[in-house]
Amino acid sequence: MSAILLIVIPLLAAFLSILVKKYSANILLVVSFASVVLLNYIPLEVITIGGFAAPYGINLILDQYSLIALYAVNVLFFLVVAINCAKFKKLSSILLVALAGLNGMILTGDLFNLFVFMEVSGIAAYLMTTTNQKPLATFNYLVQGTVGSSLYLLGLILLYAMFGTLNMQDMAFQISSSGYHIAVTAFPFLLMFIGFGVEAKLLPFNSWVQGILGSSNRLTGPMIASVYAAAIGFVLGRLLTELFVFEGTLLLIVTAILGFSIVAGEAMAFGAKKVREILLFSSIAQAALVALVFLSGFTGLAALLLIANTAGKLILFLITNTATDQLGNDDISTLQGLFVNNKVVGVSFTVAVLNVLGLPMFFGFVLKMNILLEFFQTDHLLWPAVILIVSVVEGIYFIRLLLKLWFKESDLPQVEFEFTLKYVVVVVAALLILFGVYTAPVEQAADDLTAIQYIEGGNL
Amino acid sequence: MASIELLLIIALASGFLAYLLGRVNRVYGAIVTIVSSMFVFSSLAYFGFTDSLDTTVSILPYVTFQVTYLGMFFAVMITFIYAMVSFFNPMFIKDYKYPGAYSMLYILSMAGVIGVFFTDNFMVMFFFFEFIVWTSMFLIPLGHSRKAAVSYYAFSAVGSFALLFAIFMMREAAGSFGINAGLAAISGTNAIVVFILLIVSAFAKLGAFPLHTWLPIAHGNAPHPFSPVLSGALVKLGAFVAVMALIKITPNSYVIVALDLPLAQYLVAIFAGLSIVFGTLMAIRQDDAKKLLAYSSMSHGGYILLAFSLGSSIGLSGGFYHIVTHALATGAAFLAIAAVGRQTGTTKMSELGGVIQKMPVTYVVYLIAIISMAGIPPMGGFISKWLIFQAVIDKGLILLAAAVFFGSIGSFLYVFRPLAALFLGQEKPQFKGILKEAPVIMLIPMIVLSGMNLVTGIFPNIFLQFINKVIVELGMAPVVLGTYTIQGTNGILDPLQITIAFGIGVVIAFIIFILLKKSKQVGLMDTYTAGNFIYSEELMHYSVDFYAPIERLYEKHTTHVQDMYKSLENKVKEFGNVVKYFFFTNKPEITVFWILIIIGALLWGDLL
Amino acid sequence: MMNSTNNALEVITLVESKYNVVKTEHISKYQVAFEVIREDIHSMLNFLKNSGWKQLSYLSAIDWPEEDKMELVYIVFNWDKGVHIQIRSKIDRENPEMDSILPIFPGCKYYEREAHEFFGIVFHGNPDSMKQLILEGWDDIPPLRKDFDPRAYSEAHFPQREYTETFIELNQQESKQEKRAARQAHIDEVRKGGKK
Amino acid sequence: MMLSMLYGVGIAFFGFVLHTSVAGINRKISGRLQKRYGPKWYQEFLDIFKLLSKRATSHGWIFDFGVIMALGGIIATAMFIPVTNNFLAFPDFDNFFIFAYLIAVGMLGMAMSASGSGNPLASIGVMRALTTMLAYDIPYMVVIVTIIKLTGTSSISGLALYQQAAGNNWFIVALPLGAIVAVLALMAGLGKKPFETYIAPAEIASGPLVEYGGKQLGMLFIMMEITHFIEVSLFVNLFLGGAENIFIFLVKYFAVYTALSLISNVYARFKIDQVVLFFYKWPLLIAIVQGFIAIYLGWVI
Amino acid sequence: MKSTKFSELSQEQVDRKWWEIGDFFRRNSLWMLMYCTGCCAIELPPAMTSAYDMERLGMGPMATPRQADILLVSGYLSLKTLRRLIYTYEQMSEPKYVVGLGSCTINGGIYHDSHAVINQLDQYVPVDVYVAGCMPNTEAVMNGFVDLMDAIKHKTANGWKKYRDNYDWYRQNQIASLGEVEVHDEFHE
Repeated sequence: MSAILLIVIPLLAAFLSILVKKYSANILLVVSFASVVLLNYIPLEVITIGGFAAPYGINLILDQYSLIALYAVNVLFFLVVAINCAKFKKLSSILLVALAGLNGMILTGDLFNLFVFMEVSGIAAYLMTTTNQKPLATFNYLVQGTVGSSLYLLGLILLYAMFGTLNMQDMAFQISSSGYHIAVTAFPFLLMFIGFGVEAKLLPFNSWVQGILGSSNRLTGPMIASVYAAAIGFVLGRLLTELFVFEGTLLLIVTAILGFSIVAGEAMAFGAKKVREILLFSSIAQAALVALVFLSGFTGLAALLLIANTAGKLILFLITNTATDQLGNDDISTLQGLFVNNKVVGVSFTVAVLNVLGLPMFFGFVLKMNILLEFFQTDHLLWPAVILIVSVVEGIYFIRLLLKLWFKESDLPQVEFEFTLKYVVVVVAALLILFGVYTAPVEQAADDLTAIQYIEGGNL
Repeated sequence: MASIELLLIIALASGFLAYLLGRVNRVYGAIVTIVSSMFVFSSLAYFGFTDSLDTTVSILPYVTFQVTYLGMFFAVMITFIYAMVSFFNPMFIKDYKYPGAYSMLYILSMAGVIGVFFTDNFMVMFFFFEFIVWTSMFLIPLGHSRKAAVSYYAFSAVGSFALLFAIFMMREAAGSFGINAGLAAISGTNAIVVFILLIVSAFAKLGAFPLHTWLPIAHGNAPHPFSPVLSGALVKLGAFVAVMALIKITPNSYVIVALDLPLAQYLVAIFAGLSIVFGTLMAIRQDDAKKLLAYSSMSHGGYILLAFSLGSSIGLSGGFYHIVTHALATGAAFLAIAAVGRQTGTTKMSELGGVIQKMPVTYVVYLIAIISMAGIPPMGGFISKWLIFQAVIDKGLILLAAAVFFGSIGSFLYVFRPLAALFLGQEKPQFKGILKEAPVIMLIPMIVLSGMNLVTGIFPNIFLQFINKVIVELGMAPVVLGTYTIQGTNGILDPLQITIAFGIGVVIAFIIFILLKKSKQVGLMDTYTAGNFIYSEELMHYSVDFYAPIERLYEKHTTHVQDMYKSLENKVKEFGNVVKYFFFTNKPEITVFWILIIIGALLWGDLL
Repeated sequence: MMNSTNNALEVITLVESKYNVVKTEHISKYQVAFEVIREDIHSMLNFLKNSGWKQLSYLSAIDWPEEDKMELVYIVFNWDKGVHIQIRSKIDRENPEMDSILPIFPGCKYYEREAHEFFGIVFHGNPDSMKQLILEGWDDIPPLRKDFDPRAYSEAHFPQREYTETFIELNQQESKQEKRAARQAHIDEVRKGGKK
Repeated sequence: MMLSMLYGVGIAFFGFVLHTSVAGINRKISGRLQKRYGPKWYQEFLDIFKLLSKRATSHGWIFDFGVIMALGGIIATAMFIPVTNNFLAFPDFDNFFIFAYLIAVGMLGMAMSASGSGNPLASIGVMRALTTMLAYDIPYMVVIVTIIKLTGTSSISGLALYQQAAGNNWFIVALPLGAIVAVLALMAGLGKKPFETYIAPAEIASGPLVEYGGKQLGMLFIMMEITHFIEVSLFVNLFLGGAENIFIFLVKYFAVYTALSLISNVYARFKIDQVVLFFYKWPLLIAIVQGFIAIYLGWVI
Repeated sequence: MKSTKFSELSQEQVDRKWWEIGDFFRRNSLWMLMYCTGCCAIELPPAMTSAYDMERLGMGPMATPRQADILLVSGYLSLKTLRRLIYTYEQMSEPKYVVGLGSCTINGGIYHDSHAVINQLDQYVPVDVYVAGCMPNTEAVMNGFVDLMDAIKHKTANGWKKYRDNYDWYRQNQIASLGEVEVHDEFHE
C-alpha cells in the first residue's frame, strides 16, 4: 500500500467513469469511500516517485500532518459526495479529478508538483462551479485563480533561480543554510503567499468568494467552503510552518493582511442580509484566523481548528443550500422559521454555529481556549484581544441568525431534508459535541502534531 | 457527605431526562425541573451548612472542586431562586414553542451554577460561565422577543470575554488556572488591566451603567418564569466577579486621601452610583412592569457594586446581604407579575387595573416584595440598605450618598407604580368575571419568598453570621453582631425591636379602627368625580404616564447609551460595507490592483 | 383697523355685488347683517371664509311664529378687519331643515347641536346633530320656540311651594295694572304661537 | 422591652397631643395675621374627633388596611423619637435611618389605601407626593450625612447630646448652609405652602385624601399630626441641639413650627416640576457644598 | 343610694350619650362643600375672610363630598345641576346637612317659571336650614350657620335621617322632575 494510490486511483477512476457513464456516480461513491478506507492501511512514509531521490525527484510525504489532512479532506469529500452524487452525475469524473488533485496537493513534497495539483483541483473547481448557473462568477473565479497560480509560479521561479531546487525540504534547508539576507526571499515568498491567498480566501484576493459561495448549490457550497478550504488550509499551513520565513516588513504585511481579513470578514458578515453571505464572510474570517494560528507556529491547534471549522461549515452550507435550492433564495426572511418543523436539522445547525462561536460543550471551545492559551504563553496579547472582540461580533450575527431560523409563528417555509443529509449532519454535529466534552484526544492530537510533526525524512 | 460532582452530574442528567419526559408530556418535563432544582438546592443547603460537601472528582475530566463560603453563598442563594421559580414552570410550559428544550435548558443552566461556584479552576469556572450564558440565551427567546436574546448574548459575551482575557493574564502570572493562585499572583500594571477587565465583566453581567441596555430587553421579554431567575439569580454572577476584582485584587492605584479609598475603587463606585441613578430614572418611566423591575435590578446592581467597592467589612456585608434581599424581593416581585401576566395575558400597566380584587394573595406577595425592595422596615431590604448607608457615610462620600439616597427614594416611586396602576385602582371591565387567583402551585413559591423577605428583615443575623464567615474568608474583619442587633459604624440596629414596634403600632391603629363606627361599603366606581356621572373604568384609572411631571424633566436624555451602541453597530456594518465595496466587486482587475498595492508596500518598505 | 368704517362698507359692496341679498343692515361700523336666501348661505360662508372671515362666532336661530318662519343666524368674524358679519336666512318653521356647514366651519358642530336641541332644526350632514347636548332627557317641544310655555312646563314638572299665607302684596296702582295687563296679554299671545 | 414599648406609645401619644395643639395655635396665629379672629386653639382636636364620630364610606379591604398600616407605621416611628435627653424610649436605637425609612411605611400605607379607593385624583396626589419626596429628601439626606460623618453617630439623641456637649454649638449655626437646606426640606416635608402640590384642593380635590371621610380620614389626620411631630422634633434634635428638659423642647418645637407656618403664609404654590427643579438646583448644590467644606475642608463654625 | 350608677344606663342611653358627645364635635367643626350654583356664592368670600371669619366657628371649605359635613347650595339649581347635586349628596358621609341659600332654593325665586330651574330644593334633598333673600346678606348667611349649630345641638337637624327613611319619596320626586337622575353623557364615557 502506498500513498500514491490516493492520487492514482481517483485519476484512473475518472477516466473509467468517462467510459462507463452509466455507473459514474457509483464509481465516484466507491472511490471516495475507498480512499477513506485506504488511509487506514497506508504506512507513514516518504515516497519517491520515479526512483529519483528527494531533491532531484518528486516525492510524496505522508506524515502525521498530511495523514490528518487527508483524513479530513477525504472524509469531508465523501460526505459531500454521498449526499450529492445522485443529483450531479455528470460531474462524477470532475469530482474524481478534484479528489486526486486535493490528495496530491496535500501529499506532495515538491513545490512545482504542488502547483500542478493546485491547477488540477482548481480546474475541477471551475468546472464544478458552472453548476451554480452564474457564468460571470465562475469566470471571475477562473481569472483570479489563474492570477493566483501565476503569482505562485512566479515566486517559485524566482526561488528556483536562487536555490536551484524545487523540493520543499531541500529548499527550506538551502534557505536556512545559505545565509541570504531575509529580504531576498521576501519577494518570492510574498508572491507565493498571495497566490495561495487567492485560493485560501484571504481578504484582498478573494473577491471570487462572494460570487461563488453566494450563489452556490448543494455541491459547490460544501465542496468549496469545506473540502477545498480544508485542503488549501492544510497546504498553506505546511508552507507557512515549513518553508516560508516571514520576518520584518513581510511579517508585518502578512499579519496585517490576516488581521484585516479577520476583522473585515466578521464586519461584513455582521452587515449581511443573506444566510449564505453570512456564512461565506464568516468563513473568510476563519480562514484568516487559521492562517494566523499557523503563522504563529501552533500547527497542531491550527490543523484541528481547520478541521473543526470546515466540519462546521459543511453542516451549515449543506443545510442552507438545501433549503435555498428548495425555496429559491436565501434571504433571512425567506428562511425564517426553517427549523420549526425540522428540529433534527436545526439542532445540528445550532451545534455547528455554537461550535464556530466556541461556546462550551463544543469542539470549538476547546480549540479556542487552547489557541488563546498558546498566544498568552508566547506573550502575544494583541491577537487574543482581536479574536475575542471579533468573537462578540460573530456571536451577535450568528445568534441573530439562529433565532430567526428557529422562531416564526406562521407561514413556515416548507423544506424537505432527505435522510442521508440528516444522517450526515447529525453525525458530524455529534462528533463536534463529543470532542467538546471529551477533550483528552484533542489535546493529545494537538500536542502530537506540534511536537512530532514530520516523520523522518520529512522532518528537517 | 455529598459529592459536588455527583450533584452536578445528577443535574446534567436530569436536564436530559427533563427533555425526554418533556417529549412525552410537556408538563412532566416541567415537573422534573421542580424535583431536580429542589433536590439540588436542598442538598447544597443541607450539606453545605453542615460543612460536608465532598470535593473529590472521579468521573468528570479536568474538573476540580473546592468549597468556599463565598461560592456556597452564591450557589445556595441562586439555586434557591431556581427551585422557587421552578414551581411556575408547569403552569407556563404550555405556552412555549419548545417545551422540552425549556425544561432541559432550565436545569442545565442551574447545573452551570454549581460548576461556577464550586470550582477552584478558572478554566472550569469560565466553562460553566459560558455554559450558563448559552443555555439561558436559548431560554429567553421562548418569551416575547428574539432580539432580547441577541442583546443578552452580546453583552454577556463582552463580559465573558473580558473575564477570559483576565483569566489568561492571571494564568500567565501564576502559571496555573487555580483561582486563588491566579488572583494572588497578579500584580503591577497587569493587576490594573485584570482589574479593569473583571470590572467590565461584572458590569456586563450585573447590567451596570453603561453596559445595561440588555437588561430591560432581556428581563422584559424573557418567559415570565425565567425573568426572576435572570434578575434574582443569574445577574448575581456579576457580583461574584466583582468580589474577585474589588476585594481580591488590589491594583496599585493612587489612594484618594480625603476619601480613604483607592482611585480604582472610587471610579467603580462612581459608575455604580450612575447605575443607581440611571436605573431609577429609567424604571420610573417604564410602562411594562417587567421592564420596570429590570431597571430596578440595574439600580440594585449599582448598590451591590457600590457596597463592594467601598472595601470596608460593613460595606461588604451590606453588599452580600443586599444580594440576598434583592434576589428574594425581585424574585417575589417578578413571580407576582408573572402570575398576573399568566392570568391576564399582559404585564403592561396601562392595560391592567384593579387586579387586587381577584388576586389578593399575589398582591400581598408583591407588596411585601416592594417593601423590601424600597428598603422599608421590617423587610430585608432595609437591613442591607442600612448597612450600605453605614459604609457610604463612614467614607464620607457626599456625591455617592446623594446617588444612594436618590435610588432609595426613587425606588418608592417606581415600585409604587405597578402597585397603583396594576393591582389597585379600577377593575378593568375586560377582566371582570374571568380573572382568578393564581393556582396553588404558583402561590407556594410566592408565599415562601415573602416569608423569606420577612425573615431576612426580622432576623437578619441568621444570614449575617454566614456572611461574616464569607467576609472572614475574604480577609476582612467580621461585622459585630449581637443576639438580635447589628453594630454599624455609627449606630446600632435592632430589627426585631423595630418589627415589634411596628406590630404594636398596627395593633393600636387596628383597635382604634375597630372601635369606631362601621363604614359603609361602596363600589370602586362610586368615587368623587366632581359630580360627573362616569361609567367607564378606563376614565377612572390613572395608569398612563404616571410620573409625567418628573419624566418631562429628563425624557429627552434617556436614549443616549442605546444610541451609542446603535451607532457602534452601524459603524461595524458600515465598515463591512466599505470593505465589501472595495474588495468584493465582479471585476478581477480590482484584485490584481490590490495585489500590486501589497507587493508595492513590501518593495517600498524593505527592498528599495 | 384704521378705516374700519370703510371696511364695513367694502364688505357690503363686495357681498352685494356677488350675491343676491334680500336685505342689508349696516348695524354699526363693526357689524353688518345680510339677509339672504337659504340656498346662498353655503357659498356665501365659503366665500367669506376665503376672504378672511375665518371664525364662526355663533350660530343660532330666532323663532318668528307670526311669520311662520325660523330665522337662522350665522355670525362670522374677521380678525384682521374686526368686522362681524351676520348672515340671516329664513326657513320653514313647521319643518325646519338646513344643510350643515360642517365642511366649511368644523366648529359649528356644537352650535348646530344646540340649535337642534332648542329650536328643533335638523341639520343634514352633521352626524351628531340629533344627540343631546345640554338638555338631558328633554321630552317636550324645543324650549326656545315661542309656542313653548315655560311656566306651564315648570308647573307641570316642578312642585311649587304652597304658602298658607300670602307674603306678596302686589302694587295696586291703576296705571301699573293696565300696563301689566297689556304685557300679560302680549305674552299670552306669543305663547299661543302667534295664532290668534 | 415591653416597658420601653409602652414608653414609646406614650411618646407617640404625647407627640399627637403636642402637635395637634401647636398646629391649632398656629391656625389661630395665621388667622390673626390675616386680620381674622381665628379658630379655637383646640380646633384640630375637634376636627379629628368629629371625623372619628362620623360614619365613613369604605372602598374595600385595602382601603381600610392601608389606613391601619399608615397609622401603625407612624406610631411605630414616633415611638423612637427622643423628646429630651431623658424622655426617650429606646436610647441608642434611635437611629436616623429608622425614622427615614420607617416613616415610609406610613406613607406607603396611605398611598396604597388612597390608590385602593379607585379615584384617579388620589393616585395623582400620591404621584405628586412621591415626586415631591424625591425632590426634597435628597438634599436633606446629604446634609444629614454630613452631620453623621462629622459626629460619628447616627443616633438622634446622640447627635443632640453631641451639640450640647460642644457648648450648645447647634448645627443650625455650625452648618448654616445645611440648615437652610434642612429648613426648606422640612417645609416640603410638612406640606407647607410653596411645596404643597400634592394636596392642592382646588386642582385635584386634596389629592390622596379625596375619598376619605369619617374615621379613615380621622385616623389619617392623627397620622399626619404624628408625622409632623416626628419631622419637627427631628429638626429640633438635629439642628437645635435637642433639649435638656421638656420645657426647652416645647419652646424649640413651638418656635420651629411657628416660624415655618409664618413663612408659608406668604407663599403661593409651586407646580410639581418646579418643586423638583427647585430642589435639584439650589438646595442640592448648597447641601453638597456644605458637605464638601465641612467634611473635606473641616470648615465648621 | 346604690353605687351601680353606670350599669343602670341601657345600651340606648349609652348610645345617646355618645351621640351627644359626637354632636358637640360635629357642631364645632362644620366642613362645607360649597356647591356654588348661583349668585349667592358671592356672599361666601366675606363670610370666610376677615370680615366675618367663618373659621372661628370651626367652619371651613372642603374639597370633596366625602370629607364635608354641610352641602351648601348657593342659589338656583338647573335640572342639570340638580342631578349632580343629588349624586354629590349621596356621596357624603353621614351625618350630613344641607343649607340652602337664597330664595331660588326656597321657591324658585326669580326663576320660578323657568323650564330649566327647579323651584323647591327640599322636594329632592332634605334641607336643614334655609337662608332667605335674593341674595341674603352675609350676616344672614352666618346666622344660618349658627342656626344649624343650634339645630344640631337640639337634635333637629335630621335631614340625613329623613332622606334615609323617606328615600322612596325623595326618589319619586327626583324622577318626576328629572326623569332619569343618573344620566349618561357622551363626554364621560
